[in-house]
Amino acid sequence: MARVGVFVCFCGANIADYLDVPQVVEEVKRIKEVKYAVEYKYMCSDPGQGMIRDAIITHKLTSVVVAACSPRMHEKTFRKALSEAGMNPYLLEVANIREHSSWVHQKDKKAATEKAMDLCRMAVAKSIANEQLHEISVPVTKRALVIGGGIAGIQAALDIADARIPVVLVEKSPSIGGKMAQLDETFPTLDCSQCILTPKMVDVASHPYIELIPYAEVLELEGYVGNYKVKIRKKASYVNFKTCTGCGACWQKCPVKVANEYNMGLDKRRAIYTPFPQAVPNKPVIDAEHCTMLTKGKCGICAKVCEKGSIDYTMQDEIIEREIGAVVVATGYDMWDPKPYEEYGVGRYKDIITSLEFERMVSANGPTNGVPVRPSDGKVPKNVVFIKCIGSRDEAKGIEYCSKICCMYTTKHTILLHHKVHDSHAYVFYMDIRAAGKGYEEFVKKAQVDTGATYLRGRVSKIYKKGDKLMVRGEDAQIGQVVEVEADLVVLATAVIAPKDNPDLARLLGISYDKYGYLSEAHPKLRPVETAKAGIFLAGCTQAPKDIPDTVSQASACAAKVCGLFAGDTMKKDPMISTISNEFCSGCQNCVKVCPYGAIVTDEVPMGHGSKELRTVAKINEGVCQGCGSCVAVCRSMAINLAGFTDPQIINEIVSI
Amino acid sequence: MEAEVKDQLVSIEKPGLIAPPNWEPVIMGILCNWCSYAGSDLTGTSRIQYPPNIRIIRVPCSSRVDPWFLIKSLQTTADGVLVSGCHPGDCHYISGNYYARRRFLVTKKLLNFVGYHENRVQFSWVSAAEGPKFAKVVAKVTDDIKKLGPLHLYKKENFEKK
Amino acid sequence: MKKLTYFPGCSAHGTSEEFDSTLKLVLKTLDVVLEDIPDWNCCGATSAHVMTENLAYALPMRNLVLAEKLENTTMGIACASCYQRMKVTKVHMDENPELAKRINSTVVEDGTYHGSVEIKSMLQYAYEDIGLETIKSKVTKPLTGLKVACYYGCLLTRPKNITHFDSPEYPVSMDQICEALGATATDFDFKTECCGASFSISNTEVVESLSGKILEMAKESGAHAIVVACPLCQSNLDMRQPDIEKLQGVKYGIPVFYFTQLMALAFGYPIDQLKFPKHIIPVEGALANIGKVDPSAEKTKKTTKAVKAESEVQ
Amino acid sequence: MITLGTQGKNTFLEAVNEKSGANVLECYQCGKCVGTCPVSQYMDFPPREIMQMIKLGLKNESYMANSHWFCLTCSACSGRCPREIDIPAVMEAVRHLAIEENYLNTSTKVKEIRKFHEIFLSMIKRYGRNYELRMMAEFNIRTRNLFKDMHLAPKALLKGKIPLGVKPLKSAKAIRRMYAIAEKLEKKK
Repeated sequence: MARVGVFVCFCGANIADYLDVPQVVEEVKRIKEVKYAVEYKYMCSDPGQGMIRDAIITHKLTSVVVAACSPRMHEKTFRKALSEAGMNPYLLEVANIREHSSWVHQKDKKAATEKAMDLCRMAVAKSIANEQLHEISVPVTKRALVIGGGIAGIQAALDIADARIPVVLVEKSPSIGGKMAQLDETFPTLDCSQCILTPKMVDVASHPYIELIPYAEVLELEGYVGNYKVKIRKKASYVNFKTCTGCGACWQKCPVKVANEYNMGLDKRRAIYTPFPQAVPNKPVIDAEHCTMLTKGKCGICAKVCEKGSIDYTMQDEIIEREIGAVVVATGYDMWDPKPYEEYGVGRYKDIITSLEFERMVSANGPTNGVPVRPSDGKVPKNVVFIKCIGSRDEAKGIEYCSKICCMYTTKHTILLHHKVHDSHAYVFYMDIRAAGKGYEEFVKKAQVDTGATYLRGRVSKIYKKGDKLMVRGEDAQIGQVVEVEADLVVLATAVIAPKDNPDLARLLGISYDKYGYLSEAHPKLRPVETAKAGIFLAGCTQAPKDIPDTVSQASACAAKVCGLFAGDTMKKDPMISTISNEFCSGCQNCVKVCPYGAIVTDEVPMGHGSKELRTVAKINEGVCQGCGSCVAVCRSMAINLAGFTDPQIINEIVSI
Repeated sequence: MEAEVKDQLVSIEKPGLIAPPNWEPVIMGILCNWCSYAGSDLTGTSRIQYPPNIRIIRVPCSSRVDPWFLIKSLQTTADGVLVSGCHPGDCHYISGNYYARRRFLVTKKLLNFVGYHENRVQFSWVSAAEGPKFAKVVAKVTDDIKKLGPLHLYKKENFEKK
Repeated sequence: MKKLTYFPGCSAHGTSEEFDSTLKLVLKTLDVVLEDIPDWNCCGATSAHVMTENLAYALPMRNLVLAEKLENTTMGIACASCYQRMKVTKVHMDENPELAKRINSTVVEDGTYHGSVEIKSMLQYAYEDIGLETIKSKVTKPLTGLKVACYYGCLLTRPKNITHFDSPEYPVSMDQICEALGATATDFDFKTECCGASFSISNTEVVESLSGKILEMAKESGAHAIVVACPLCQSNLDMRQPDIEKLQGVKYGIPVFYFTQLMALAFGYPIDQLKFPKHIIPVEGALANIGKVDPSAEKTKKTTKAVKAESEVQ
Repeated sequence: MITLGTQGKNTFLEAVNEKSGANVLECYQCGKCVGTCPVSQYMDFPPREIMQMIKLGLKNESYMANSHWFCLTCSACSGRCPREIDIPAVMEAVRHLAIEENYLNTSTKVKEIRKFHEIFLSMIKRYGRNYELRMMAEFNIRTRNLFKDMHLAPKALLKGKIPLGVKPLKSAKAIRRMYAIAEKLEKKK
């Protein structure tokens, strides 16, 4: 026989003012299972919890109902109180008489009281069917996978590794460093990007807890939080990294020249190459697409000149597996291709370049040794026009959103231009200046006042060629006049877009992405680094456009999350998950189909006791099940139930009023 | 066939025709924990008032809602049922609310066929941020059910007997 | 032998008679027979749509209805403004049957509108239905050495969602046709800038400044002549050129050809059939370049090739 | 100075949106249209400003502006608009509304433009086709500017650029009927 205790809360005046609490208690007492009912000012307070603890013991209660605020508020608090009294915490039910009654029916005390009574009846009825539940603990593999070796991936990897947790860092290109390694100086402090990044890159390579796997990609992820297994393809580098010393003889001799991605194709690299001098690891790889030895079987010079004999043209891609407990995705971003801007003559005029190309030009280790030049004739430009929002905030040609960083990097570029070419003049066409950030507005002021960049408010309408100049026409809305700037060089602040292979990655990881291809966080405000899938976290621009400070903070946040996840040897998990009884399961496997997490697998059990014949039944993977209950509703034979929300519990609620 | 269905419809909805004075309907609100229940909490915290007829049951996800629950409610205690979940695409459990939606449409057809008025059971999307919307939805449903009249004139006594 | 419904437009019998007649020559060579819309009326360009919505649709509507009486599936239109008015009407009618019914009621005696006839500008027809290869094959006197700036104006490629032809910013169809004829198309930036069109009578100073800019850029691009596919553009650039020269104090002397005139020329028709005397700006100077191979031509050719590549990419 | 907040609902905005099928509210004032528009420097208010005026519900100002009369409907602006707003349609809507509600911009330029279009339409009404020479003549007479373009005339006529006659339509009355019905439709609205 069930013995229920009901504890009704005044919540100060919040509940007591709008419904008649004592009357509720009286009404509840009339339910025959209720052996004890009492009201109190603040049930969540320590004395309040004390009342509950005492009552449990003195009245030998079998379940407890607290009628107070929303369970989303204090369920945990009261569960704690129960377990302190030696009672299974899951024998608690909360009747939400504040959010669902006193606060929303303030003009009708009678109705509110009635409703409160019903809510209590429902809670009581449900609690009668409650069962003892115990937190599930799943073992954890304390190793993290970080996908992407940009600043986000580097930061996350270092922070996790510093907590003595092993990290596997997978980078698709031959070196880590990402976009930040291509930058010259960074806003708003103008400190040298390379100088602050390269030490971190070296740390990654030398860190005892980091396994760096460059020139590789993730193929497959299976398992569940704490117990993932990942397949990684190591692309053939045709160079034996163990023996290679990175002396550079090979790429100095290599006869094949290819456009250099690192310098945005502004100069050439060889077919065997390291992306850039400070590359980590500083070992070359052979670009199989262009190497004549691999394509035509002719050449082989690099093998000849390599003293260590590290070149191996027969090398194949290699698939490796790792056991991991958590994943940090940090695949960064791509730059939008401005080709659709036909009215600007993009693609027809050499002297229209993108901001990343400009960045490479002004960069000390860039193709032009830090001096911006006109690609058409190699002259140093005097008048440079910077155009913002190329692709950003442009539904017609690009994407709707604001790329967030263009305002600032363009400001930086005007200043860099001034530093490199003193007698130059920068014109900036903008729609808005978005300089929200520490020291950002001051930085813009610096550009406008100290270096005298001319800001014109308007979107450029057309660019056409006149002699060797580019005429840039647009409205300056401040004076309401159409202006034309005679430019030597035009720099387009192209939009930040999601990496094009993000959707594929999201599919293989089992996480969701938005219409732009950015990976989706679990909650836009309160869970910005988690994904909806437990144990997978997001760092940097792969989630949305960000500047470096934001990226680094998010990466560290991911690290904190991973460390938290790995705090114990096992992981505690909410017991409110599905359970299947083999007796009733007919093996129709509807549940297998509907489970959003693939948490249900099939299993073979004997037909009957001792019988050799086997039949198929469904089996829940406790670690994976998130407890949505989809399977329960589709189960024809009612073999499945969802702990905490069983059919008896809910039916009790329904019939109780 | 047509005629039969009509008859059934009348016979089941008939009790509704004799609504006692100051009768108030009971509406069973089955809400998913992550969106609609949170939304209803928000309605409370923002003190938005709505009719007191709804009795709320919390389920983890709208896909947990078994047609049985709707039928049972209408059979025993409720004059109408509101099921509410996350907006399509926002399901906390990735795709649960899609299952819920399909299942609900079928259930509705069935209930219709056996003669329940289509407004007896209703479905809505309410996100955790849509406090005001939840109030609106409840107001509308309550209004619809009031128009339809009672299904049960005996539920209170019924409970006492238990 | 192909058949094509033909809407000449008012100016075909007036200011752009040379367009009309050379077009017929060219199509004769290309074995296309034109069938005039019986008793067609003015499409209302460029005034009807300015003053009233209904007439703006009604006038073209009548022609569309009459055009459907002929079997042909396609109607070719010489004048760009007529082309645009008709196409706009067709598109809007097909999108909005309600409106179509209302407008049809104004011309109901002439028949009912079904929207069965496809509308193309003559440029589009030459480019899509006849094709560069066929055109090339008919060339007997290639225009080698002649550098032309192809000027499309506003109406042939804009608005994109109406015309669905070539690029609204940097079209290349006419350039490619001219290159098929052996001429060299220059990298000309004002291909689709407006010449002032409908203001040619009511607001001449606007026309003069706009057309002036176009002439300037054409010269800039190193062209001997401008090629057009629109009577309004032609008369604005040709007839007004002396005034513009006076206004700006520069001597352009750039003749403005209809692309059909150049085609006819390349197809080997004798000069005296090409109505050159109708031009205000004498053409002889420009035509003198034909046959002359000038070194820079090669370079420009490359650039336009590059441009073609671009356009094909998109 | 303009006082805002005195009028209630912005019915002008609604009217323009309804007639043009565009949504003026989408305009975020980037000004790309202004730099694009070939005639913006002749307008009292360039397109961007007209859009803002519509948003603010400045009906009179928008109607009396010469902008919508100068718009050539060349569609360059809409082709480049980042929000794909059909600006020519908006201009046309404002113009048509202004005509329907008889707002008359009295500046000579607009008067001339308007006169030209009226003559043009009357030509079609009379002949079913356009009669260029006569049109020019009438235009010059009506705008009291007899010798406008006269220096072109001899040359043009001589070269047969402008024909002396026009081949009128067989069923010119079909056109007249069309005019009648169309005008009726206008009134109905």
